[in-house]
Amino acid sequence: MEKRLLINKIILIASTISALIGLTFLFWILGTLMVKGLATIHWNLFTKDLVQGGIRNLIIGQFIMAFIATVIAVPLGLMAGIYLREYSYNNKLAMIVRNLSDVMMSAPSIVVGVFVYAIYVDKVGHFGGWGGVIALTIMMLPIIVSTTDNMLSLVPKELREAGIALGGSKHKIILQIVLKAAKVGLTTGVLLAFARVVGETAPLLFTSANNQYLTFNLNSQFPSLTVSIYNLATFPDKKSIALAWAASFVLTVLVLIINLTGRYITRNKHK
Amino acid sequence: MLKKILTVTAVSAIVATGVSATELNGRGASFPAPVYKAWTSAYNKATGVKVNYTPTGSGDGIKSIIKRSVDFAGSDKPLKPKKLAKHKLYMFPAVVGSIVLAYNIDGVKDGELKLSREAIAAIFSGKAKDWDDPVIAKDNKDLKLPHAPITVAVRADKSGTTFNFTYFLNKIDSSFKVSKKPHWMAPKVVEGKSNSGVTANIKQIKNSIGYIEYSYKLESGLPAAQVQNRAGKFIKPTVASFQDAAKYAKWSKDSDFYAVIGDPDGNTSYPIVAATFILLPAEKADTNKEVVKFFDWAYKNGDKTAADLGYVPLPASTKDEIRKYWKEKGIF
Amino acid sequence: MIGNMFKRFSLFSAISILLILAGIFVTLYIYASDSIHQFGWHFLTNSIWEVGEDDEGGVFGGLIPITGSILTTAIAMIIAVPIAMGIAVFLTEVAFPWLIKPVSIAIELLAAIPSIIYGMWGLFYFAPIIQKTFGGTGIGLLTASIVLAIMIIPFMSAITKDAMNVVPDVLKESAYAMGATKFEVIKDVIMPYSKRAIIGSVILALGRAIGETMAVAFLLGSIMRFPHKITDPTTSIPVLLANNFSEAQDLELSSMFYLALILFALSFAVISLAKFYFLRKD
Amino acid sequence: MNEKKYIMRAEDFSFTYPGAPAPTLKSINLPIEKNKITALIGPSGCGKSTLLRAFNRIHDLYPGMKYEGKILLANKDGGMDNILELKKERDLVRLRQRVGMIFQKPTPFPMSIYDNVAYGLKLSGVKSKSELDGRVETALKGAALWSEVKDRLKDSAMGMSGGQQQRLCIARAVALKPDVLLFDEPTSALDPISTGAIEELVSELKKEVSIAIVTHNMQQASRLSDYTAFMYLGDLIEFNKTKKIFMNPDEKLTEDYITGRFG
Repeated sequence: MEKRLLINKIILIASTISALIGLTFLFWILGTLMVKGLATIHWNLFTKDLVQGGIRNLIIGQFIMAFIATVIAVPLGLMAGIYLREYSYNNKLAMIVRNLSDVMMSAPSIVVGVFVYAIYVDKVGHFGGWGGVIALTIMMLPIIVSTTDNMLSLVPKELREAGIALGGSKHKIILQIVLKAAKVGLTTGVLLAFARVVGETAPLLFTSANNQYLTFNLNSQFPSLTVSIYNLATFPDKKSIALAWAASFVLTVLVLIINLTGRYITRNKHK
Repeated sequence: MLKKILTVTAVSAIVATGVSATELNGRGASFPAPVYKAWTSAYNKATGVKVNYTPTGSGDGIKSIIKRSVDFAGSDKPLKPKKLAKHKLYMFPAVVGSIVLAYNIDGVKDGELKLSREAIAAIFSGKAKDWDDPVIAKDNKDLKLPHAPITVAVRADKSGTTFNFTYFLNKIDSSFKVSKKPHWMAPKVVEGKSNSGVTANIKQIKNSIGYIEYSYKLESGLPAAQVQNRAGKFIKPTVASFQDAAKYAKWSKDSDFYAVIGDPDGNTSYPIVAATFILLPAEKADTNKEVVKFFDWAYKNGDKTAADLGYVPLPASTKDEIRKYWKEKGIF
Repeated sequence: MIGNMFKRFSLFSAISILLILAGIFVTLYIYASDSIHQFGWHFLTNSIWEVGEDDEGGVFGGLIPITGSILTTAIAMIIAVPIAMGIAVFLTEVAFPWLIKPVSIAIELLAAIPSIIYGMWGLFYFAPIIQKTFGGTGIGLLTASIVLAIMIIPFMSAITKDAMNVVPDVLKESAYAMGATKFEVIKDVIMPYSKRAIIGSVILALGRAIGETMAVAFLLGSIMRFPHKITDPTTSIPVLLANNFSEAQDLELSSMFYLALILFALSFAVISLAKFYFLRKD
Repeated sequence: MNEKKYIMRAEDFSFTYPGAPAPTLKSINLPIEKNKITALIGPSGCGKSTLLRAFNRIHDLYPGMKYEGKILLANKDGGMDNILELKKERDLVRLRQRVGMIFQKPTPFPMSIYDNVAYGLKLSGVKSKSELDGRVETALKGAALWSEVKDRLKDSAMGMSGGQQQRLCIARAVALKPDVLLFDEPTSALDPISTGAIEELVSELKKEVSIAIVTHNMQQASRLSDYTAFMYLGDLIEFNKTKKIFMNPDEKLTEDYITGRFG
């Protein structure tokens, strides 16, 4: 009896310690970023480009690539998810797509980078923003498919049946009723997917490479925060490292804000 | 929803294609990265032209230019005229730099450590394992060198800096192979990516030594050793001693400036100096003209910047020779 | 008419997933084929990675990065599994209700931090600590594995927690009603009940860990050598690709693609095992 | 009143769920007689399950519950202890070994039939294999399950039918030789035949243990129990011999409920 209770206590304490370890690292990393980031952050960083020691072009570049990737991946992923839930009646193809999409979601991002290098950089002959966009699209697509699939499965069957009973055609019911019913979940899913790809580095390393200047030309090398952090962090001078910290701080803050916004939207719905 | 997406797509497509100014992309050697960074920044201010140089290493630069994925490449390793012809490339030097042996030993300040040619060979071949090895201690009687294993910081990537450094090592001991990525025989080796990676490693690791470009030493404030030159003198790495060494370079446009300065003569020459080169794709006359314009501007306006960063500007005669070379190729 | 087009477009979108996946395999294989023809399976057992004279040809074997990948992943898993399980237990069974939400959000935020940030932090803050505590240079297997572990812990604990939450309350209550302690309920009821899902989540996290790049790119040392001590630097497939892919040419580049193919196949196999066998959606 | 007649007794017992504005149970007084079956009836939400769950403090798994008053449990010396005063985990574990519980749905653990029954015994410290074997057999026989499962004791309990699973859960609880068994609507998830078997089993069991049972099924209460308590909206409206409650209740409310006028 005493031994049982002792073991019980030890295990419960150990689990609490595990949680503390997790939290310690979170606050350690965030704390470091805060200290380093706030020490280096300055208004000029947001008005100057990398070539003049700022990060304006990096933020813009990162978001443009992630944004265009979203614009491509969302309709495609949404439609794929619609196929899985609404049209496939869970046939074999749907099961294969569903499972492989899940597998793709966990595929190593560096491999996606290597793949896009082969199909884009090697073919067109130079690094370019489109390469980054393609890579991020590939990263994002399975997340959107999975979100759509899950969210549509939560929409009650009766809603669709009621629509059909009123004489609506199937695609109209999907667009006007089912998607609307799943709107909040889908929005959250898109935001979380965006938050995930906007922080990616590996798919950009040898696709969009980097650019010291502000550019909107996706055919040229494209600036990004993440690749710049990767380059700057190993520079010898304090200025470059400070810039890397500033970029890390901004990136993390933006990613966490988007992430929390997504969570906030769902939470409010469930209330 | 669909409407929104369409609008957004249209807007982003316009944004993506609408703006486009002259932009030149370069990649390669990290050795001259600090001076290129300064030059591109100043050139951009002066002309609005965007020159984008990504320091990734000479190996990456050579590959990128062969594949034509950039407008120009930087390489610390000169390519032989035969290879240039094979890949249809032009080549010319941009600036001269030097390689220093930077270290991290408690209590040993900048320039205090003296390394003989013999000692350098012993450290990088692994024959000298500890800092108090007689071959090192012999020339450093007034220093207290620790009895601690030497960690050698080298490059993880193929590098022109490594090429130039092994070129020097080969001059003092022919068992060293000249290579952009040799097999280091020392017992404790730590590899870092590009000059900055090696610099960061030396900074972090006690009792380490490594070869880095002088400007990286200046920026990082790491101490660097006096190195024994061909004439047997211990020379501190300074811009003056580099300039003395650079005088011994022999460049000619007829061999696409192929030359390695290597271990130069002269009593006051610092022995590990090297030029860094620019590679251009022969068939792209239009962009080449833009690249050449940039370097012409840099030759005219960038000498002081280069010297401040610890590089040696090219002698005026060499610059004229390069301009002749450009004219011959029809890109100037 | 429109309905039909809509349906076709949705089918096309679904198939595009398969096309992309097949495209990745085929492309990697085509680009790797030079190396595959030259080295075949021997590539997996050969530890030499050397470029030939004048950058042409050479001998390439993937044993060192493959070993490095396996070692970093294994060590990371050894560290991460107990902690992730602990966190999941804490969040499902131990914590006060008012603590559960903030703690789970915090842990999930840890998962949202981009991996390059882990790399930055690891390089400047964690590596020096490891160097002081364990010796070595601070850059090596141990540092990389610990940071990798921190990266996968939130992911693993989140799925484990979900799996544990599925256990019906009444089942737990009936164990308590027999006089079981919390630990006994966890060990005898919760764990066996959600065993498959927990194993699945562990394997899924393993699949993630094998492919994780940026968190370890700075920290593993990126050096083509077998580690002899746990603090020694080495390299892994993702780290080698991140640091050296862009400079490789010809046969070396093809060998890099070979490694990417191996990494992709490996993670594909691991993730499929987790998804199809342990976490099957019925 | 003869104290020794009772195994448990709630005295002025009130109970409040965390965050609830008012108590769910208000000043309940209810005795559980030894070797008798006490049924708790009342419409949904009246608090009968809440009361039952207080008897072995299973509520304590979730924090923030508020108990007031007393719940007494007979001890070996013939006195009664207030179980609401127990604080240590050790004492709660002991309490639950003495006051077992059977739930609405069968809750076989994800292990073999044998291990299910032996589980509580092992927890309580029984180590000897032969003793375990003996007590598992006795418990399964007691639950009228032995003949059905004796050849597949090592099979997973998840493969049994619902009725069998519920009898297994009873066997599992009985194996510990508890003083009191609490049944929380034990047959509501079962078919009529299984229900009959369980009811038979429960009436057999009262020879050995005292029983409290929550049920929605009026006939079940009248068939099985010796005493019946009718609860409504957190109050104990009426408690008496089952016959009295069903034939001639004192309260109008009880009569209305039993005759099906609401509920």
